[in-house]
Amino acid sequence: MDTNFVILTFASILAESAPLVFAVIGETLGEKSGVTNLSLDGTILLSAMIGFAVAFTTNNLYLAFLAAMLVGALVASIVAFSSIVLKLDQIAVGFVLTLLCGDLSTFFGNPFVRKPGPAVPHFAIPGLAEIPVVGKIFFDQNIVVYLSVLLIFAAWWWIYKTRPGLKLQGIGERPAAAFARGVNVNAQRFIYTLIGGALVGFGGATYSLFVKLGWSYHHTYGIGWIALAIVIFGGWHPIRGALGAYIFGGLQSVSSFAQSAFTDVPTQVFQTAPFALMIIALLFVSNEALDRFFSGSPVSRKIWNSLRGTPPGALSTVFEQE
Amino acid sequence: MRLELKHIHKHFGAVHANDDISIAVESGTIHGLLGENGAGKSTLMKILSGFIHRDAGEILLDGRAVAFKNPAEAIRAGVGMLHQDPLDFPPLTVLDNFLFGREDGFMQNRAGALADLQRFSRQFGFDLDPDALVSSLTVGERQQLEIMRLLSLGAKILIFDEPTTGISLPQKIKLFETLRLLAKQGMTIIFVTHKLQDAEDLCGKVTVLRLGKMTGQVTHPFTADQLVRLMFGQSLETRARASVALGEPILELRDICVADYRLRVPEINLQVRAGQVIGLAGIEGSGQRLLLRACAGLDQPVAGDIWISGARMNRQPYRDFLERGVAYLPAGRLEEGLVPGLNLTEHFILARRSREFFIDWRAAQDAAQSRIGEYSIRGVPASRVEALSGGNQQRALLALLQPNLNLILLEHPTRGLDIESTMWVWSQLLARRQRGAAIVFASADLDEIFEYSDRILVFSGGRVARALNAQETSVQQLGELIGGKGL
Amino acid sequence: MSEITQKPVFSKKTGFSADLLWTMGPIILALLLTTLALVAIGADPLKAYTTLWNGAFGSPEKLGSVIDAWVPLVFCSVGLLVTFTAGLWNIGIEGQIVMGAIGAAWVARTFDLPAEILIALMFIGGALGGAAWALLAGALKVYGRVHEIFGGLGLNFVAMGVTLYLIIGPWKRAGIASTSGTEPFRPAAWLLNFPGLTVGPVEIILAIISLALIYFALRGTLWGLQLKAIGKNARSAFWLGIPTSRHMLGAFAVCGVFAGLAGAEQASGVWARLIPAISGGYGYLAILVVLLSGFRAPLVPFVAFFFAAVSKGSISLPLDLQVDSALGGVLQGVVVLLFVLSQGVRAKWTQTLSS
Amino acid sequence: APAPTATPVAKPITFGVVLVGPYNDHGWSEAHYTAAQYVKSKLPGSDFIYIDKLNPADRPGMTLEQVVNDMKSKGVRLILTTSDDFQTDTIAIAPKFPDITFINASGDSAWKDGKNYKDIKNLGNFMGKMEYMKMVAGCAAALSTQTGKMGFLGPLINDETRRLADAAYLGAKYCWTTYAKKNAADLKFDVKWIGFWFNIPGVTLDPTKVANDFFNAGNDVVISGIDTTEALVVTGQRQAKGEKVWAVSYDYKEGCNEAPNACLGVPYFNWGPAYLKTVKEFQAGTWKPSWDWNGPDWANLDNPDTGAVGFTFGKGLTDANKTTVQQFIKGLGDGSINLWKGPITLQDGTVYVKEGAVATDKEIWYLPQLLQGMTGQSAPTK
Ligand SMILES: Nc1ncnc2c1ncn2[C@@H]1O[C@H](COP(=O)(O)OP(=O)(O)OP(=O)(O)O)[C@@H](O)[C@H]1O
Ligand SMILES: Nc1ncnc2c1ncn2[C@@H]1O[C@H](COP(=O)(O)OP(=O)(O)OP(=O)(O)O)[C@@H](O)[C@H]1O
Ligand SMILES: [Mg+2]
Ligand SMILES: [Mg+2]
Repeated sequence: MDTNFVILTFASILAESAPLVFAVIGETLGEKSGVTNLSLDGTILLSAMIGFAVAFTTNNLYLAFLAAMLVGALVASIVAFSSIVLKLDQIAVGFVLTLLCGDLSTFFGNPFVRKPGPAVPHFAIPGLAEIPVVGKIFFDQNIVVYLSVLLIFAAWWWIYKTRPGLKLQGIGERPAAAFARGVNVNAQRFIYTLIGGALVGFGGATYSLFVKLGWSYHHTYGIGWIALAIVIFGGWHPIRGALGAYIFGGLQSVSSFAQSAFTDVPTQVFQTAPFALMIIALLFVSNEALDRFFSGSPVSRKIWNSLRGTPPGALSTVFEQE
Repeated sequence: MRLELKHIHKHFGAVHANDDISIAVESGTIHGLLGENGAGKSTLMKILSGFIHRDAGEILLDGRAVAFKNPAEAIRAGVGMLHQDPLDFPPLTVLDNFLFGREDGFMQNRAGALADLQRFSRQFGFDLDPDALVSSLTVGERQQLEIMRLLSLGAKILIFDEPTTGISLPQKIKLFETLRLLAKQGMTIIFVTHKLQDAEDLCGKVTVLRLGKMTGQVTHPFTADQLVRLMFGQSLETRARASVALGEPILELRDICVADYRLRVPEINLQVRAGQVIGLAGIEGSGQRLLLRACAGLDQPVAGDIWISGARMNRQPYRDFLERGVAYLPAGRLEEGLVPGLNLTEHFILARRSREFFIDWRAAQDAAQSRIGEYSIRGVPASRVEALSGGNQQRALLALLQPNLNLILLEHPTRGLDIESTMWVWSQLLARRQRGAAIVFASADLDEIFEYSDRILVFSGGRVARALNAQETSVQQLGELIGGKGL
Repeated sequence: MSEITQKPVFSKKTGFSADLLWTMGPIILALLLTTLALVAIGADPLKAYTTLWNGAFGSPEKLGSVIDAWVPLVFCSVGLLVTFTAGLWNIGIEGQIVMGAIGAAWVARTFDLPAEILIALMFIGGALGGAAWALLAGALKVYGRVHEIFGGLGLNFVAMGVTLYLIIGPWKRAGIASTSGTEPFRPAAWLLNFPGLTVGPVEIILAIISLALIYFALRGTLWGLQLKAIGKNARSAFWLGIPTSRHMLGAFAVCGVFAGLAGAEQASGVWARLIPAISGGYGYLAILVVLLSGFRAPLVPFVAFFFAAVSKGSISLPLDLQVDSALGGVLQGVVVLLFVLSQGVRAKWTQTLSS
Repeated sequence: APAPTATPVAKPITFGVVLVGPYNDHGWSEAHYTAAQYVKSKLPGSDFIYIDKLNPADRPGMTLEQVVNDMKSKGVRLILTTSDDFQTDTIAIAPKFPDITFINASGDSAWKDGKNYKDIKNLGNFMGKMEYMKMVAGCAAALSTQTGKMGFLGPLINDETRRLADAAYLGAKYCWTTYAKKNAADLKFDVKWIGFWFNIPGVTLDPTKVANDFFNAGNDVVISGIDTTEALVVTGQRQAKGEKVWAVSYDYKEGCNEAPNACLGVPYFNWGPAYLKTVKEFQAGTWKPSWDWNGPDWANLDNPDTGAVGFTFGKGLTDANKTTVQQFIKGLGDGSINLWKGPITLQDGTVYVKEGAVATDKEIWYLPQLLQGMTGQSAPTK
């Protein structure tokens, strides 16, 4: 393997993981506020389809991304409404939406299958792109990729550095306490779920307008579930979540190289590998024995907890003001 | 700030939780609010602090009428409340908690908050690490943090809802010092409790509630007897106890060590004989629950041996404990005892020892009906348990116990119950004791411990004192042990 | 994650007409919405619905194919009733169907026996395959604390990988290695169909027996009541002396058995070989069926029939009208979504009325 | 008013077409769909109905038999099942529907000399000799590559796909050595299989991803062998970034449209004539089962009414190279170039066709491995 190949592969992973990053950060924000939006797989499909359809008909990428975000927010609003207002099971609603949005994308996406449409244009950042190695990986991409990287740090900054971010942590951990401090818990949850959904939608459009350009049936099937698992893997932390997305992207690259390296093994086995690894990763982050082991001393417990990440204390629960 | 509550009313369905309550508190004083369980103390304070809305009445601050939509408004107006279980964010740091709710700009003003925190800490002599997680603090320390937070937000009236329940004696002394200091600085303090001693020590004036009504107001100096009469209508007498001949040893603990992730209590030795009642005293969370669960087979002790009726039970499954006539009554009735969504009949079937595979619903319903009568549960066989009142839930739990038990372990058996229910629960337990059961119970209520225990095991600061003979122990002694003195 | 809301569909207090309103409302609204969708793509809604109807009931063969879909839906729904009762989201059911099919395929490929015995063995093999895979998800949940949604989902993809591995690996067809499937089983391994139809008596009877069995087991046995207790509050159930871990694993296993039966039926009765995606998506669809049934066994066969008819009927849409058959899925999804939402609205409604 | 014609109007006929992918996939399935429309326009009174996406991922639980039943109920008596994926089912179903005539495109069950011959009265096969157009594709790729490295994006591994990959390699090697005058050993030809005819997320490798990986690894031409157009789309994206990369599309005459400038050309199927012939024979009652392996019309590759396969030149091919490729085509057509002439050596080193011999149809159809000089898997497992 020559260095150029390695550099290009890293650049590819960064680019191809961009939609996953949007989805993971979006879901992380929603879950941090206490609402699980399980519909991701369907939302991504539907927003990818709408994004492409709008781009195809209007030739306007801004409109396309906007439409995709609206779709994501709309689906999320159903989840938010049903859990916050109607106090329904978030999982049931999310699951139904997963299937429904998938079918909607097929039904309405029919006229757009395999049509050539506009794509997010490549945009090398002048100057920076010429830096050896780093330039090629980070600055020879397009706006959407830059945004995905910016989003990671913006989300981190928002959650851990700003006052609204502190509130966000609070409403997910202990809504009653946040309420006592003047936070309108349910309104905030609604907003974050919508923003999260919009980001997921943006991720969907990133597929159909860049990473997997165009639209076809079940264009992004399965990726939403991966995103949900990565949120857990990332311990509800945007930077670790993004890392999870990049690791997944890397795994996919490995599986296409592995075909040449392990000629005895059917290719589909490698395609399955990320899912098996997902289980193993979840097993690792939620393992009781490891938990006990590291809880022995306060120091190791602190390290372990920061490594593992704990779910927001009030995740998937309903907040009712007395 | 001068506070006046005038003719406050609050209904919860049929319950008239606050019935025409009027209180006036001058600034710079500590006002006590006393009452038995369910008297309406918390309700009144929640109304004052904006958590719930009154049905009728007036709240005046310095003569100005106010109506708070939510707690944040109350704080802005200068009213802050400290809850019994501090309403904070355990997974966040001390500084984050302190910051939360301060409205000064978009970014987190950490430097400013830190300076504030340190200023208050110096003022009261508190010592909190700003970067520590709140989950690693004691309840006392969390109260300190809340006090500083509310003061930093400009609170002039501070409400303390039973602040002494979960803290150690030194912490209590520290808290009282702080409260006096606050009063001296002109704060208005309302101190909710049902501990007579605390009220005597601290409050210049005390209002007593009973069943939602105000039964009286007394000013310093007052006597405990006065208060008791106002709280219960008459002064309580301890009834003479029927003596029971002690039988075989039922439970033996040899060098047991129980632990969870934050607490470790080593070297517990105890022998309990049939007919004996052991009270576990101590601040809540000092290991009583861990010990009860270990004895019930629900948790494994870290070290030592548990013997039940002559059999070593280490690492035996929970169901073997059940087989041996061990029963455990948890404190969280709907969380770890009853199954919300199932009705009484279904509970009785599930608790049955005989495990017939097919259910005869008609017979089960009849059996449930008679059990409901026997335990005077207010409900029908088809009542879902979550629809029962707390006292009736406790009755239902008792009704689920097998008839012939050797060892009954109870956690706060009468918490939240009224006097009548409390008496009834104990009459049931004492009857079982007559039949040869041994009883081990934990309670936060020292009176209950004194009244019913033969021996008392005191938990404090990660240690357990040698079992005391209840007859030979004074309240003073016990209080000191709980507070960590002489252990 | 939150508990499953198991609100009864019909409450005793309110009248039958109110129940009817709250049940029909979502269905009518769903039809309205799908009509809108049809108008949006420029199709004639009336024609579409007639096509859908004729596609499902237009001929005996078509009715047969509806029942063909009804059978695996009922098997899976029956299994899911058990896991839902125990409070478990067995999304891994798709993989369990696949493993059932693999189990049945292994039997069919390994033994050369008379049809009756071979098919019985295939169903047993399928049941075991499904149960084993379900137990894996259960063990991940009970011992590994991996939420069953993610454990099950991951295992679905792994099961798919295993199928593909078998089809293009050890079980590949002589000369060809295509993902389209293994060599067809020997005829003794084929389920008997009614003449001219694609469905036969064995699987229908088996499905009905399964449904009845589980209905009575959940209603009339201690096991069913214990599962219910676990589903509503596992801690309390454990306190009551119910072996919660064992029961949860048991619930997974039972669901796996029925999913496995569905898989065996697909392998033997529909495809006569192992193909990728042999689950047919019936597992996911069955989750919707159970949700729409309000977790009530007696409603399952009817809801399953509705779903089967929509699924099979919608295939005529592209043939006759060039309308994408995903309309069927849209209709199913919208109905369930609106039904679930209407339950919430109804609860809120009665709450406001009473206070 | 329709012009009076000499031939009497035949009685109306509706035939059925079963597509494995979407009818609008710009690839394999669309090529079939186009052929059906060709028949409709050429044969008055004829019409067709079709079902697309008939595969377990897109239409879970839907069997070919149900579709056949459905079509039968609409009066259809001639059904074309247009994928290798349908061969097994078509063989199984045909005997159950003796009154319906089946054609399985790309199958070999009606080939008396073939390995999979089944004597079924109502089942025939046809297929185009795509290998020649793949040779042309390989040639165009070899002439265009700057790095000497090209990737072949394969679907699943079977006789047909090996045959086509090998043909592409033979064409590439020939043009690389003969026209570009370079050393055969310097030509790198890497084959990666995604696992199915088109992308099924979670089941197959993602062709978008594989195409990108090809380019990352230094290949500058990707030859697509799958039913859909991901390779071309990716190439277009990378070209827009300024990279010097190209793709050869597959299956569908208009297959260059999604990224014209990145496209060297499309070897495509022109199923129309075969469809028309079959429908006419069926109508006339003269249809008999046969296995037709139809070649190109060398005189005019793009004649829609004649050859079974063709090649559309793409804008990505330089004029000079286009001329060379045309020269190559001419050679193939007049027999002066025969790439099936030995020696042909398999990947594992065994000589498949001896020096001087020419591979038979059977040898070509059932090519067991990739060829020496190509890298990639020859068989799914050993
Ligand atoms: N949110 C509520 N809904 C219904 N009833 C309530 C609610 N809160 C309190 N109550 C009822 O109001 C009465 C007064 O309760 P409150 O909590 O004020 O008592 P308390 O004096 O604080 O008792 P304790 O000493 O046990 O804390 C009780 O009967 C209680 O059951
Ligand atoms: N609600 C609970 N509270 C406390 N501990 C629990 C609870 N549920 C399960 N456990 C713990 O999990 C462990 C396994 O639970 P469980 O006994 O249900 O196992 P089982 O397999 O059904 O029983 P056995 O193995 O004895 O047949 C027990 O040791 C118990 O301590
Ligand atoms: Mg209270
Ligand atoms: Mg066990």
